[in-house]
Amino acid sequence: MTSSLPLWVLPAIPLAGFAINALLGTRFGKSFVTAVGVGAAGLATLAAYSRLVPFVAGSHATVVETVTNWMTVGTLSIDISFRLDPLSALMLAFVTFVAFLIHVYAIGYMHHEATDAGYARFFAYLNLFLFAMLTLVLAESFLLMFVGWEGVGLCSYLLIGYYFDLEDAAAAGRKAFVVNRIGDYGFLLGMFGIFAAFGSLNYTEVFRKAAEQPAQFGPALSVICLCLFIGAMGKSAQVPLYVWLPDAMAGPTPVSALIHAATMVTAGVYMVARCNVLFRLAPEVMLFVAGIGCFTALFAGTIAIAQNDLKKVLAYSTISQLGYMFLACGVGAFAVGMFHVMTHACFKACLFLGAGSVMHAMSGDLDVRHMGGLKAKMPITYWTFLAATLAIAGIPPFAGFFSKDAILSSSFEAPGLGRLLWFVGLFTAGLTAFYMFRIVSLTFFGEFRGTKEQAHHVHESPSSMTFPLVVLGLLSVVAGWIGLPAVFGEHANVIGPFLAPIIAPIAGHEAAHEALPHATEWLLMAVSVAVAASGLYLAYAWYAKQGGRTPARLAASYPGVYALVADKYRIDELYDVLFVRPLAWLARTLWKVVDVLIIDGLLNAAAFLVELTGDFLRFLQTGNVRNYALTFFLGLIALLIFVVGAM
Amino acid sequence: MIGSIPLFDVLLVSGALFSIGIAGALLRRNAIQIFLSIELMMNAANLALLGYGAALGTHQGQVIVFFVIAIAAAEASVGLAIFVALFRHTETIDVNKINLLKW
Amino acid sequence: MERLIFDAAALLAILFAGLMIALRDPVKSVLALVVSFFALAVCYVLVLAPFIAALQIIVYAGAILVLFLFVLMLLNVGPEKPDQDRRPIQTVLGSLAVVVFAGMLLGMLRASGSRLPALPEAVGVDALPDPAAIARLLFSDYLLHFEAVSVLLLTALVGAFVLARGEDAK
Amino acid sequence: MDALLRDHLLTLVVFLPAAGAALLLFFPHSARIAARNVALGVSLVALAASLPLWTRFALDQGGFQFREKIAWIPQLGISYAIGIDGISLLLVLLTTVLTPVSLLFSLTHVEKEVRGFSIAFLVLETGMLGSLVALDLALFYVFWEVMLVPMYFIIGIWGGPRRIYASMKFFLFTMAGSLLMFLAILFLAIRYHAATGGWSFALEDLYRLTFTGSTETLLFLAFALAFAIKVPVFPLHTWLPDAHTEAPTAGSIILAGVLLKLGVYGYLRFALPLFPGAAMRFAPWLGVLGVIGVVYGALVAWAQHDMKRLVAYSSVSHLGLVVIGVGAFTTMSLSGSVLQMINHGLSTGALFLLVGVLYERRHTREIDAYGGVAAVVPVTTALFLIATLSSIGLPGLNGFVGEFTILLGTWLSPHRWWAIAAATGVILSAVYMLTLVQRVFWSPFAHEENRKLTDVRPSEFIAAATLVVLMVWIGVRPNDLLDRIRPAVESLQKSVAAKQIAEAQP
Repeated sequence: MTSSLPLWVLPAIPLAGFAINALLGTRFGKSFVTAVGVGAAGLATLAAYSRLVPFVAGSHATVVETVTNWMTVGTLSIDISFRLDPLSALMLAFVTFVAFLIHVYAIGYMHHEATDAGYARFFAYLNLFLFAMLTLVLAESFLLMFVGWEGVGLCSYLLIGYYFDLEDAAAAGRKAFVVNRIGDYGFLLGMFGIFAAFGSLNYTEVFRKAAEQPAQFGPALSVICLCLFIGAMGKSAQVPLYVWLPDAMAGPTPVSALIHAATMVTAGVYMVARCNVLFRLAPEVMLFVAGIGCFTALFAGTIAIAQNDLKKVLAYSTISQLGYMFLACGVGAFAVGMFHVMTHACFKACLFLGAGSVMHAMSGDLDVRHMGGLKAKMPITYWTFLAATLAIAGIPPFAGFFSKDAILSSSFEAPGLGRLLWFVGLFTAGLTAFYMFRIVSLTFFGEFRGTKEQAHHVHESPSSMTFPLVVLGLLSVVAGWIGLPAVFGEHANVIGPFLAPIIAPIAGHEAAHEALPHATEWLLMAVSVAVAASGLYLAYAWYAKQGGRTPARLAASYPGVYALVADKYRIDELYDVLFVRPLAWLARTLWKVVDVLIIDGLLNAAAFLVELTGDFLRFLQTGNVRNYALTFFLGLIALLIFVVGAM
Repeated sequence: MIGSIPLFDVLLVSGALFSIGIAGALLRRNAIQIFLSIELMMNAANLALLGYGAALGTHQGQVIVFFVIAIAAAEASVGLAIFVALFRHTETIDVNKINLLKW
Repeated sequence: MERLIFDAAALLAILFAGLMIALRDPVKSVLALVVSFFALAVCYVLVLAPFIAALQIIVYAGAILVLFLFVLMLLNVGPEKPDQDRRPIQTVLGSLAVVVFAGMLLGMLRASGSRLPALPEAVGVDALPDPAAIARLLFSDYLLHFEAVSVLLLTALVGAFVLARGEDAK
Repeated sequence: MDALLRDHLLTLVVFLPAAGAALLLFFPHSARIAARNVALGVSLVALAASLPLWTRFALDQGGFQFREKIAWIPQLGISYAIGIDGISLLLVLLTTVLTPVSLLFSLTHVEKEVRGFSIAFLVLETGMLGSLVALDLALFYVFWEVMLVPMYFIIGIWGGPRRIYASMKFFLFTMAGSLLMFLAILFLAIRYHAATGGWSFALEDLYRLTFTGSTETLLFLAFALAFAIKVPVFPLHTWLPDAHTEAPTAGSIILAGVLLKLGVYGYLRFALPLFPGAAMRFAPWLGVLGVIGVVYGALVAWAQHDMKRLVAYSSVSHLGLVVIGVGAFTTMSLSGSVLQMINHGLSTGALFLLVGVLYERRHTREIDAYGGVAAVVPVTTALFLIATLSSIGLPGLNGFVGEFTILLGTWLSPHRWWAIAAATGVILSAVYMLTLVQRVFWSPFAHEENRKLTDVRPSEFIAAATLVVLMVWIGVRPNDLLDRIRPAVESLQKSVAAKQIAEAQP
């Protein structure tokens, strides 16, 4: 214990990297920036694992380390203190690792893209992001988590808007921040509620009080959980706050991978899992969470079918997968949700980096209609991409299968609407397999459909890019094996018991799990594999074999439906009409009418009245001194009369 | 034998002179004559002050009159200088014709 | 005896004051006022203020009014001409106001007449107040006022100079 | 000298700038460079002199420190009584920091009548500092008016195209308020005379007076109106966008940074403890107006085409939050409000400064005249972004601490819905500020004439960087400030509570 690094060092390393690159990066050139940026990420990863290894090997006891007091106002006292427990350890393990890989990837990816200044800026942002994410994960209080929470939001804003001179990127960055802020609003109110109810914002204290006297907080807790979940909806891109994520693809690819797949968007799930004690006391909110998650999964999945932009498809699939995670949380299987967070981080990062590799080869073109047949020219990218696709599609034994299957079986067991959620989830799994293999087919199979120059230019990416791909591809295969379902034996599932100190298995629920006959479980697994496989096959048959004739015919016969889906259900336009325009109109009206017309109008009217009075009174000023003298004298007489009268 | 004049008479004379001064100031149009009327009014006031001073057996009345005369001298010099300047501009000292003091 | 002198002097002063405002020619006006001031100086002596009487003759009649004459000569202002611009309201209101004012003064004097003291009787010229007493007062209790007035006079001097210098002298 | 520093430090700080202004009177008209250097030097010396206030401030005391009291007009009981508590300490330091910052910025940008500008600025500083330290109502009023006049000239002479209208509006608005306050001050002194037979304008004597019913209400309203105009609270805010927009950059910085704070400060120092009963009766109104201010200011800011006007309306929004904190009157919300005053001074000051950087080069404040300028002015962009983030309350920077404590404190007060409504400002501020960033610095490069824009000069950089450093410092170590605010806020609450009890039992 004494020899180990204090926890605060973990976020401090990338913060230092950020500071150095931001202040000095431009001056010393790309290699310096690389050394600092990647070095910081690597060091942070090493530091993290130096704490993780003894932790996992040891007793898994929660460690809280307080650095100093941050602020003390009235009854509020917030410490800067970090916490290492199984939940944060899990996050820490893959966040640092994936982030490090993405830093490595970015060396190759950004090399041609940027000037020295831009390069330094990019790595500075990445390091800042890592700092914020580590703060978020390791925080011991809600407020410190919020620091990281907003910090990652800021970094996503900066990174999305990295190509600030593109209208889309600039707008997307702002949109991401603003939509996240709507969620943060919920988070803030949730924190206020927590403080009002529990008198503290520290996890330890809040969760202890909640667990001790669950009945005491009653309805307030539901409101708190709802508010917190609104925060999670913003950060983790759930309906209706998902709109920022697809637009966020305007940023460079490593950004998409880092932020929008592996780490930041899962912060919402992490937060909900972190607060599982509270959420469990608010069953109606749990149902809401499950419902939103389930609906988001389906909704985003359908949009993904009709998109032609490689990264857009991945973005919608991310939203869809996040929906799965919330579905898991909503049915009480928080540990399963976290499991999916972890596996998803591996395969989705791999997919995004693969997409970046393709984009690199295609000179920035991301339209799958221009690709095809890249399998031969980019073998490493192809194989890793395929592995990750199979993982996300839920084909055993790839990582996604186990986590997704656990989610589906958890919802199947859940009381109430469980079966309905299960069915929707299952359908979405098929959908996922279909659209993912659709893009694989379009990208890697068949004939090349792009221009001559593109065809000439296509090449495999440099090793700094393929190395992370390979590592992540491998992880996409094996990461699921730590959470094997119960049918594989009593101790097959490692992750559930590991998380148990934080995410206590619900008594009744777990009993049901035990009670679920193995036969049923096998059956459920078989069904989901079958659905996924048929999705895969359909996509392969339609897009790789037929070259897309059937879907084209289908699209032609239902043009309205197709256009609606391809336009993402025109939700952005709907929001524009419902919220943005009315607010903008209100803003202009308030300014022009209330400020200028009414308030300033009244003022100017008052001023005009003074002027008018003056205009009349000035006729008394004849300019004739004798008049003045006479007036003066008359006044004197009046005064005399007054005085005499008084006597 | 000097003195023993009733204060009433002194004030009566003072009041009469003052009223004449007022009448001149209000009814004349010649700036010089208005000015003269004002001097007259001042003298009327002086008379009243001296009368009271004597009646109350103090020298303060005379001191005040002393100051009044000094101030009258200052006033006369500045006032006349203004008339001179004014006359240069307007070739008149008829106050009816000098009405620049309006809007 | 002194009663008679006071009445005569006062009558003279009032008479010439009236003449002053009645005459159209400003030069004659000034001269009428000089006479009036001389008569007033006599009155001053009779209200036991011979020092002021002397000042009246030397400063007022002698210096200030002569200054008026100088200015009149300098500007060569003729008598006031009958004017089209008669301003009847001014005239009527002004006259009325003067009458009311005079009436009020008289009324107030009458009302308090009985309570007004008589001037003390002074016997012989020696009994008149000593100018030295006034001087003492001036340079002790009223020193600050005295100095203020001297500054005022200086300022008036400079001001009159600047004003009368005219614009061409810039 | 030692004795001077020990016993009259506060006086020294307050009057140093005025002494500098007097010195400048002896400079010839043409000594432009000398004049600006002297002004900057004097303001820096004042800053240096004010630093011991920070270090020697005793943390455990709730009352006033560095007190001095000398009879001024003893016949009326008016005295030169000064002293500071934690609240005024921070505002004094804010003033002494922002003045050299503004002057540093103006070094290269004020061309007309440099000497006059420098004098006006230094007199303004003395006025502000004096208002902050005065513990005698008559003295306070004198400083309060002293502050007004140089600002009027700064806007009216060195301002933009509509400067006359703006300065007139500013002057009349403020005058209207302070006139009522003046009458109320006189009334207080007369009541004190009636009660005790002696005269006094000293705050601590007047604190002891108790009023009831409509008298208290009227007096309170007279004070509150003067301060509400200065803050400005919602329907009285329209002078602010005009004044901010037309004022020269340095004027805007001071106006937003310090002058507005004096409204809240006056409320906390005078209106609240003098008339606690009425203040508590009107607190709900205050809170509601604050909430309206937050939302209204944010929305209207969003609709602006003019950079400075946008920042000006954002001030309305931010000050609305401060007002809510005062209205909620919990320890937390009050501390937050005081802290937020400092934060707003720094962040809005920095925003005005950086907008000024662009304005002085392009001579337009129209947002549409820019676009994509981040490519040519990267350092300005970075600084502006940090100031923006501070302004929209990003954790880790100063704005968040204030915002959070105000909102949480308000949530814990009986007026929970204020916090709910005001927290929407979190969203709205992101909307309008990021829109500004996007349209000015980001987006495709729109106008070729912007190609020639030069990045910040060293003097501008130092000025802005100072503010940025302070932002980070407060964001990371808010306790340094909160420790100084706490005793003052607690003693304020205690005195209000005690007086309320006294009023309840006549």
